[in-house]
Amino acid sequence: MKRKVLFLSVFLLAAAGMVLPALPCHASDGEILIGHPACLSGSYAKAGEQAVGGIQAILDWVNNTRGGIAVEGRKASLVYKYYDCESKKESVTSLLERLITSDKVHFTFAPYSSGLTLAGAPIAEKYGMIYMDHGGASDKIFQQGFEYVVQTIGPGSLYHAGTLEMVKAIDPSAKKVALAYADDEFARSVMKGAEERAAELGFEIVFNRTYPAKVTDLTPLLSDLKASNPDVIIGGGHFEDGQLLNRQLADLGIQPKLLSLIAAATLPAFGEALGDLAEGVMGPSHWEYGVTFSEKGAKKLGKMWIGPNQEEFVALFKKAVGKDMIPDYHAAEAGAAVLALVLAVEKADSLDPDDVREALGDLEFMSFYGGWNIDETGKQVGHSMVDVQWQKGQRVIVWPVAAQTGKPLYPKPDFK
Amino acid sequence: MPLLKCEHVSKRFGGMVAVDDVSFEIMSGELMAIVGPNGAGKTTMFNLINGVFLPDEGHIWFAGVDVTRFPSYKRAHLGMGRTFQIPRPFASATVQENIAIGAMFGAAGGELNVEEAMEVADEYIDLIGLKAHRNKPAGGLTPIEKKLVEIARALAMKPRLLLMDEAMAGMNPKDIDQMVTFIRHIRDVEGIAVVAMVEHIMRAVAGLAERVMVMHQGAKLVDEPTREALNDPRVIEVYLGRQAEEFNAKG
Amino acid sequence: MRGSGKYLPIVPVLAAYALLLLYGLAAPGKWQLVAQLAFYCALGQAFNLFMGMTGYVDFGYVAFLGVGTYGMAVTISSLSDGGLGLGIILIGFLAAAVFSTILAMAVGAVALRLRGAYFAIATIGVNEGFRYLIEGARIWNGADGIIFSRHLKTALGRKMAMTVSTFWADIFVFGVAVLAAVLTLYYLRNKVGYALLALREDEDAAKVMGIDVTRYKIIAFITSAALAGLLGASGWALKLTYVYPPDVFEIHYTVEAIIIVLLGGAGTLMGPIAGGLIYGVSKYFLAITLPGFQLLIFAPIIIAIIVIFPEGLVGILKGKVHGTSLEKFVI
Amino acid sequence: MFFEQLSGNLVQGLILGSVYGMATMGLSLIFGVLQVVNVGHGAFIMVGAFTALILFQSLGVPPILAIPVALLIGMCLGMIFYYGAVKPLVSPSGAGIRKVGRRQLGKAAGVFVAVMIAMRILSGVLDLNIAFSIFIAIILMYAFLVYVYGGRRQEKGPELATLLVTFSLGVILEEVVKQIFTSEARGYNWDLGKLDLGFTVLPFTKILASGGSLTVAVLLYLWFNKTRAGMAMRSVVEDSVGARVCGVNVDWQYALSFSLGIGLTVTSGVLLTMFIPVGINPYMGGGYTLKAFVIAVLGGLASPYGAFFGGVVFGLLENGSYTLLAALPGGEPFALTRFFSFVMLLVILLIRPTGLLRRKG
Amino acid sequence: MLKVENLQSGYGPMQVLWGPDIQVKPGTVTSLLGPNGAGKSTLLWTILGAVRPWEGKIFFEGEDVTFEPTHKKADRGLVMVPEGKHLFKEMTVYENLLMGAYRKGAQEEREANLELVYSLFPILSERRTQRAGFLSGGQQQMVTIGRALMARPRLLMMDEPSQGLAPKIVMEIFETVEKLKEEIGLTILLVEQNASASLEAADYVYVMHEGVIMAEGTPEEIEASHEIKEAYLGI
Repeated sequence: MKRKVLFLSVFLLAAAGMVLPALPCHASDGEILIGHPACLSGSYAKAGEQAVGGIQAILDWVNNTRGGIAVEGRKASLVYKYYDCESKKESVTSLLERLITSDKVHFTFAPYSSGLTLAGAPIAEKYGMIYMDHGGASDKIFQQGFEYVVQTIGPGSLYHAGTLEMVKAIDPSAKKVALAYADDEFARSVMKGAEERAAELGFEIVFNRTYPAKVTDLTPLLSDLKASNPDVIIGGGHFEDGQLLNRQLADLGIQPKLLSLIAAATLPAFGEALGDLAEGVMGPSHWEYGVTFSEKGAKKLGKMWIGPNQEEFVALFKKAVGKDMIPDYHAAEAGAAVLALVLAVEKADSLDPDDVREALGDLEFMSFYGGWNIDETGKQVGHSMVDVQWQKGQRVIVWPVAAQTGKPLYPKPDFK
Repeated sequence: MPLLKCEHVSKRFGGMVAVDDVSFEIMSGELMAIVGPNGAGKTTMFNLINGVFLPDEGHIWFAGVDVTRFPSYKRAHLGMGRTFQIPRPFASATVQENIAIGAMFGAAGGELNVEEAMEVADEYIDLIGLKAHRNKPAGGLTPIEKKLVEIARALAMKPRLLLMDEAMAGMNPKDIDQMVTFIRHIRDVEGIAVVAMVEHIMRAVAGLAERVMVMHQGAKLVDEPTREALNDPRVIEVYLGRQAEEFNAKG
Repeated sequence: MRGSGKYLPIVPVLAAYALLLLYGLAAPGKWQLVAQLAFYCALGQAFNLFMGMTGYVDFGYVAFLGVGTYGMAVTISSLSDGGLGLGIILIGFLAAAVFSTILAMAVGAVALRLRGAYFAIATIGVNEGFRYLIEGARIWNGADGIIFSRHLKTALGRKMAMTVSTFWADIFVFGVAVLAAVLTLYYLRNKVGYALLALREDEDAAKVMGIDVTRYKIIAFITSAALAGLLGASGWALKLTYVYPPDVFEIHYTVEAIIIVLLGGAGTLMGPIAGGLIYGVSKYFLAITLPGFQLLIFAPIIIAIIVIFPEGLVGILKGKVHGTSLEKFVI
Repeated sequence: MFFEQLSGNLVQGLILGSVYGMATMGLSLIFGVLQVVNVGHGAFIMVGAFTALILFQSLGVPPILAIPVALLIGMCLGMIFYYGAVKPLVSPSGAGIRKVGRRQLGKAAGVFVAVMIAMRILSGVLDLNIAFSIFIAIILMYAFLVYVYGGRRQEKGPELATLLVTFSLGVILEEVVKQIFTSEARGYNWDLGKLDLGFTVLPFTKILASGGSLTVAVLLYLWFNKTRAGMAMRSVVEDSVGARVCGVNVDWQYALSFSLGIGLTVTSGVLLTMFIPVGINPYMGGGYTLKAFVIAVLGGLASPYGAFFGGVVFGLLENGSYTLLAALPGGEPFALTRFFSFVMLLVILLIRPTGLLRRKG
Repeated sequence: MLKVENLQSGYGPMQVLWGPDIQVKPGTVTSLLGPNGAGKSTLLWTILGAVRPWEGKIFFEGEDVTFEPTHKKADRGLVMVPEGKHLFKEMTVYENLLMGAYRKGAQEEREANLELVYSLFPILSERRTQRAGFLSGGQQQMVTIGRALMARPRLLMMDEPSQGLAPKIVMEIFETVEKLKEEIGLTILLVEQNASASLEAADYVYVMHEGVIMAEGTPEEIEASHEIKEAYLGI
């Protein structure tokens, strides 16, 4: 009997040890809580990891460099509370509600991707909670009549506008455009935008095909593409298939004058993975390490500036994740969303979601991430993309001309 | 009219002919044994009669119906029951449930609901004398008890024909005698025709069957009344060898 | 077993669901957690109805949730202007049940002839194949999916739409769970249950006993699939108001269903509830306490439980209450 | 044009198919001997891919030389996982069943707490993550239970249990690799030049990968049919009781074939990265698992070289069908090739459940 | 040669053997009789190590081998012809025989043993390239016995070698057993249902019932005791 009691208590202790940190943490006075059902495992783990790091980096800046947020006559600091939704829709709802009700957070962040962002939206709406969408690019989210969803990532339809303009400007003789992209909602909306813009600019779409999202071999599609002999290839969808597309184009000896890949070519690991084969490959990006947005530039444009500059952000990010990892745009847009909240709270001088939402609607500012401005549905319209190109193992911003850190390499050198 | 009639039935597996052009008949209430060594095609023949396999050639009639293409369960509904060489009761179900399943779905089935079937099962439990094990899972019984449960389960189906696959394998002579008496009792009381498959236990064949069909390499060797079959020179030649002489000398 | 006591085991089941529901209603801010738990319980119950009772592992089970989700989504997005009010949800459920039943009949006709690993692999094929058919042939918008939050608001009004997706959808999930439990018990106590028991133990012997195994397998398969369709329609479509093919044909959910059923005890009535609660609660707490590491912790625990307690929680419980007055409540 | 593309795709399909086939042999071997469907198959391919990647990137070892390393790593993993998690469920001599009761669990809990405390202290010194400490503590507690008290063999439904166990093993691998290497997708660039056939281009790395796969398949065939050890394993597949009375250590053969199966799978990960050297990430295996199932069924599920053949057929059909489906108006041909391959799976299961090579019955 | 003392074992919670003691002398045929379910097969499997002994001792040629695993015992020359044949059906007859010589110590004498098996069963020599699954029942039994002989056994345990065979072939099998004893001096432990035939072949007989040895003696002694025959053998 004694033994039983002993073992039982040991079990209870162990269980308690696991549960204790789970007790809700309430905001003490002078703290503003941000809640986030993040994707730290499952299909969006990579983006989730970046987003959490980006938010933590900006939090660090707001609390320690900026000295907190002035609201209702006091200085408040930001506190970040995140759980892991495992990239699963059921977990998003329950974790979001827990953040709102038990942890009593003041603002919420959406998980990554359009789908998961949509999954949490009804809960955020129910509790009238600001829901910062930093990874759901679908335009459709903002056609659903949600009132508290606020986007920081730019809408998908604009991704390739700059790329095509660049080709038109440099090489008017390039006419044939091929589209090869992942068959999912995100890539489709991006490519639809590209298709429309290409038509406006007088390009001819000679190839337009999708491939399943988790593809492992693109050879048949690419031999089909090869036959159409395009000048420009635009494609991709995610990181893995972007790498694959690049690699297999090279394997098959397809030599376009320009190759632009969404969501892959702009990430630091892309060049690492492909080496020489990445040379000259481009990609549109929301933000890039090397983008020259600065306080000075913002003043020139007459826009409000907030936040760390780029080097500071990168340093803070590395500190936050505890690894020598370069932040990518997932981190930047999540960080920028925090900055938007900071400004809106100060502007509204209140933590009431409705006041803050109103302030966000009126807000327009610049940060290391670039411009930020939303329309009345919450959709991001103030942020423009940049085009990045791999040149000698470095990512160079080549378009728009105003943001250039280097000249575009056109036509791109042939794959060896 | 015969209860079961097989006409020129053949079955091949790959290149091997398992059953080769076999024809025979069984009348209602008859006791018949199919004899032959392992690999002679007995089990395949059973499976063909029973509908586990469908024949490549030939026809099978049962109770006046052409059942050649019928699945097993339809043949069971017409009144064909069967036991297996190694007893296969439903291990996690109790003895009572096992037998009730027979009553529920067998020839008389369709009409009985669960409660009625359980009552029917109790009657058969009494018949096989396993009252003490009524609520025990059948998986925990001894092999002989399992065999009894299986027979009771088949009887609860109220069959007109009972196919018994090696009902007496692995039993000692005394148990064999008991089983023979039991089978005869079933036939006499319930009027069920029984086809028993027997490998080499001549004692059982002689005691049980009125008629013997000997199979050899997939084909029918003889189909005769028991005494004649056991003395048939062809049977002695390919199958019984010296033992037959001994047996005939003794019996 | 006879007479009135036959359906007694439903009492603890209903009690468990009622307690869960009450907890959700009473505890502030726990409703979504309760909804998630109810979803797991319902998933387990519906899955168990086929897998637990027949022993066949349908690895592509999630396809039925998927088409159910589509049933509701297609209904709402195409009929939202019809002024049907709440009737639209009813039609949606009907569509979900019909879609999943049709798919189940098609799959059943083909796959149920196979056994063991072959059946499991064939059903994976059905799930994946169906998903690629939707994407490849651009059925129901293909990979673009359907987002119908706006349609739901048009059909029901903003406030009602919100209540539906944050409250009523979960109540429907409870409904599916209870329905699945009632059907399970009904089957267990009637001829269907004995037929399924027989075919699970020994399919050949069952055939010989006069059991039309294909028929009973299809009954269980379709029931289970239709419940999955309803679950998809309520727990996914109504609740989340969007559907993307990769989200709903995600094979991970089948694995979750198997884990839930095995943790609780396959083929039992209460097993999936116990399994669903344990699975859901532990996942929730791990997601909160160790975000990013829960799978690392959870996977070895699952292995340990399966190796050490193969018969599941209710299996153990059944052993413990055997011969006591509680016995008739536990199956 | 159409035929040029078709023939190009068929050649590509043929060499890719041989690598796919190789990547399925391990699955078939494990199923053939243990009747276990390794649902975590893809995770082991991922381990192989990382082996090739790390060796190439940090040590400059060409991937072809990574094969023996991968085989070794795979076989070690296979042994650990077999004795740790699979044996208690499938082993024929798991018959030494000992009961795991409250007392044993209590002791295990004691071990758990003790290890937790130790890890807590160590984690300070070694800078170990708390989650990792819990992970290791659970593993130790489990190992304590299984080894000190022995596992219990499941009488009913070991199939289902092994599905979950192999799935969980895959998850553990994925999560551990994720913790070490993050979920970043990586790649490497090993260039040996290309062979231009006119209608298609084949890099020599691909040809090498395909040749390597064929070599492994042939070696396995010879091993199975010509060596004493191979015959012993084959005898276990055919009749484990018979093998036992011949003096074959059946338990060891189970362990060996599981380990060899995993070894082959990890090796195939290396060969696959020679074919597709990008997108290497902890979760890359999922797609390969599903493909491997289809291929295994094509080849008869229990036969490793049948699987190789199945892979070739699958590669030809998947690549070849694209050209045909692309000729149809509307729809997305690539997604439809997937649909097509799963339809093929169902058809084959229905008409020839024993696979394309084996005889019926 | 083989000595079993107070052996207890079983499957799961079910005890089957309740402490039988038996002894096999070199160069003899020892027969184990008893009704179905008496535990005869379990005894053989326990001796061979496939079923774990719970208690008791097993000595083989003077050494304690109680807890040795099956393959180690096979290496010592303890070989079994299992009930139900358990051939490798997809392998050829020749490959089956080769597998018989798998154990350590049988490898070198493989060719000589093959000669012996072919001389005992000439039909196997004719069918050497045929797959074993396609042979008739009697021929399959010959392969099983041949396979066991390939291991050059010190002690051969035969479990129901006559089961499922035509009476004519049963006679041949028993003749082979006697031949093996007389010509190559093989020690054999024989388990049989067929009481009369095995009484004829045996030098010494044990009668087993419900996991214990009820009687033992020379065949003549057993034959003479009506009680034993009545109670346990049912003759």
